[in-house]
Amino acid sequence: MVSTQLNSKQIIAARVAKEMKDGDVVNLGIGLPTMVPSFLPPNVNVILQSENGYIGLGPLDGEVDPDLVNAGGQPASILPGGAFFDSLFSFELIRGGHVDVTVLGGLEVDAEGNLANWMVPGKMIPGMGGAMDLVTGAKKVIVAMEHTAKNGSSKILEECRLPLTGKGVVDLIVTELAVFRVTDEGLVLEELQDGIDLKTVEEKTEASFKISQAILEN
Amino acid sequence: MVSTQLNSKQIIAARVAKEMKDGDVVNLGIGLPTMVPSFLPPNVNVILQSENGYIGLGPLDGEVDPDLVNAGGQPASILPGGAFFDSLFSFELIRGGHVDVTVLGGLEVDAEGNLANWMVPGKMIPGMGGAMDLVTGAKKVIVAMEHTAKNGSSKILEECRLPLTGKGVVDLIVTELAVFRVTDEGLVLEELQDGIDLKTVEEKTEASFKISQAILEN
Amino acid sequence: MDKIISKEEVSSIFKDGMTIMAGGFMGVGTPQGLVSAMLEAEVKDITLIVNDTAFIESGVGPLISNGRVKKVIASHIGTNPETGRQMIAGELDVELVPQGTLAERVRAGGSGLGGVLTPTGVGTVVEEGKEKITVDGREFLLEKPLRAEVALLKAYKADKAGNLIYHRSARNFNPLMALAADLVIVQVEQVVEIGEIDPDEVMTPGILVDKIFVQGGCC
Amino acid sequence: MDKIISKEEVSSIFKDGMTIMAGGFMGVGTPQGLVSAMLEAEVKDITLIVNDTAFIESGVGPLISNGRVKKVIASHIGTNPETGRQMIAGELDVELVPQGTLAERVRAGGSGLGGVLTPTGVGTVVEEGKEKITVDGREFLLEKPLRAEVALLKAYKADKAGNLIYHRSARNFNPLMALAADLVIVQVEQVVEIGEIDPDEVMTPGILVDKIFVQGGCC
Repeated sequence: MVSTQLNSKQIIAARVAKEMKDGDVVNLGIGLPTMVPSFLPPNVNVILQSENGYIGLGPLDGEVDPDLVNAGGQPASILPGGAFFDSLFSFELIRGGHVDVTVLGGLEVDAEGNLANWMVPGKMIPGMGGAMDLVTGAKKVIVAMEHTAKNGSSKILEECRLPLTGKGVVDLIVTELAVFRVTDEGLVLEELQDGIDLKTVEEKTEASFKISQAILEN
Repeated sequence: MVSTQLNSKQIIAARVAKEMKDGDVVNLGIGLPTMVPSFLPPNVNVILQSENGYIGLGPLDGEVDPDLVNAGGQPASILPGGAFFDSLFSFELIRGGHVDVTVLGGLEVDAEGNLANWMVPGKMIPGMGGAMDLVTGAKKVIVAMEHTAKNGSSKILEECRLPLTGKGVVDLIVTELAVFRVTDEGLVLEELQDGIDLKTVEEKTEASFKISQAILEN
Repeated sequence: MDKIISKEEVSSIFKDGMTIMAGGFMGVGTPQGLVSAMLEAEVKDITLIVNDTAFIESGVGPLISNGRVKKVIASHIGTNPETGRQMIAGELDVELVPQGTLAERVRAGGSGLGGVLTPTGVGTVVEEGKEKITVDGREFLLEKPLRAEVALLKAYKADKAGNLIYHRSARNFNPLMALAADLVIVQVEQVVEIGEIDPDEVMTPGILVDKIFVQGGCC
Repeated sequence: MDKIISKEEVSSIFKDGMTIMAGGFMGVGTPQGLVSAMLEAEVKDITLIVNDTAFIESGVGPLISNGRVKKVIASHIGTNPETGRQMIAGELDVELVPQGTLAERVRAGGSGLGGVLTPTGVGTVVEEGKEKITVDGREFLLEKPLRAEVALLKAYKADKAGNLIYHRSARNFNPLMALAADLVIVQVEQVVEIGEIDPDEVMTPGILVDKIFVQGGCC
């Protein structure tokens, strides 16, 4: 692979990819999360679940079938070994803990693992779709988002201000600056992304957090 | 058809058959209820539901398939237009009101439409199987039973003494002596079977009942 | 028991104020011909139960754009800006339901259950006005069943008894809505004779299907 | 990720005191080879979740007859007199559950719901000790989810990814149990390569299946 400069989103997606184990069943939110598979090492194959009713989501491979779209409504394919089912069964899988990892974007995350990513009061409300079920049911919930909003304010807060998508549901937060784990004692800074120093993270993070032993020893 | 003397069970089954409408989805209990289809007129076709997972239950038509049995575990067939499903869906159909008529035997029925037919304290308890769901969910519940127990005591009581299968669930009681409808004001004697007089029914029925206009006028 | 129906007969079914369910996910698996028949019926004040309101000109979107709908129960309305505009203007009542909960509520309505006990939405605005039930120390929302007067389904193939087979991701909400309405109408691409579908491959049994509308005319 | 397993490997999975689910209706759809592997494991104090206890010498019956079971949760035990005898003798704890409720409880356990609100059993002994919830004026029983450590399934065909197809009335409880156990083992009549089963015809997706035991040996 030719080493190239990654942009923020790519840095995030590449780090999220390291959380995946071979054979994991994964549901990816729309946008940034869909970039994750391209950063998986060759020996790690994940199985993608599409909330609209199948296992084995693949990229469009030429022919468009109007009856086969991904959860964003875009033409897609199904890989060998995949299976179709109805929406009820799709969410039995999701709510029932049969999805190993879900990766979603976030507007706000807080120290208690609360996530807000579905509405901003006063703005057009798209609806929560399957996000509330996903964060409630998936075994591991990873929020993949840029560290700060466009105005520079922290998206990692002491307490979410926006309406929640899920309460106490987030396991891991991956940004272009750092990786935080949500624990019973609040946030723990697990890793700094390449070239990022602790001071930068402290300045750009509203929530208080502990620092992992690994970083302290570094 | 050659006119022959029918026995008690045949009289009951023949009368129950008259309750069926063409196209009805019907679930039949084990024993006497399974005799009903042979008394249907040629222009009335019912669709039999088998609680163990299909629509279109038919009689064994030669070849035994160990994977195809009726709710009594006996070899059976599926008719053209039938469909298999799992036990969950089978009881979605049953509980959800998608079965038009169920016909079950009874140990006791009472004036409030309570039915007892699944256990006798002190005796071996077979279990309720699907009976409780059937009487709760089917649109019309017909109890098809002999009027009296072997010792001659009435099976149609003021109040059931045995543990109930369902509370207030019975619509119609068909015996070899009479037909009763369960109404909000208690039992109504709707019909006397051929050759049976009112006095016989009154003597053999513990429950009080009203007598339909049709019988009074006769 | 002929279940096959023309577009005009479909149109005649709809009445003002009806509650209608329709299958589909962003229009995929939505019976576009039945939606069109409903538009032609010129009915109003419809309550619509759908996963999403699709797009302004496709899926169930045209019912919204043409002002036929009084209330929408859906998990997502973001792809149809007309839904959002009417909601903000106070012309349309929108009840947003998490997608898995929507599926469960339709199933509860179709299968005789009293409601659903789901963890989804606990601690969010979704719990507002709802009873919370604690089971073994964990809180669940009691979400109520949904039913409709008419369900509009899309399947790939039917036999004349109404047994259905769906195709790929066009299945979505269709099989569950088949149980949850007083009248079930399906739009299919093809109809085959009874006996031509293997009973093991049926996805919705014909006893649930009242009327079959064949895309592009039948037989 | 080879899921195919030998009978000896199956045997090694079982431990004393485990909770086991098995598909089948009077033995039809019961994985007889897995039951036999379990018998060979010589385990005891098993809690068994099944529709029925089948017959003394077939279905899950031999587990009862051989004294391996401490508790049975089932809708019907009448075809196996040994179940009744052990129950009356106080050797076996039997929890009888209406069949539809049993199916719903297994589904709730497999799909993350807090329980089931069913009208079935209201006003009968089935309601004893259970919470009653009133929804819009009607009473329902709150029936709790069921899960197991191991589910034993029988399917007709699997691909090597574990995608399953069941055959006729042997489907019964198998598809729902596939979601409700920590470890899911299926006995199949044949295994095919990945890609040989049409994704529209899969009845249980392979992600739910951990181990495949091929009747009469594999491949």
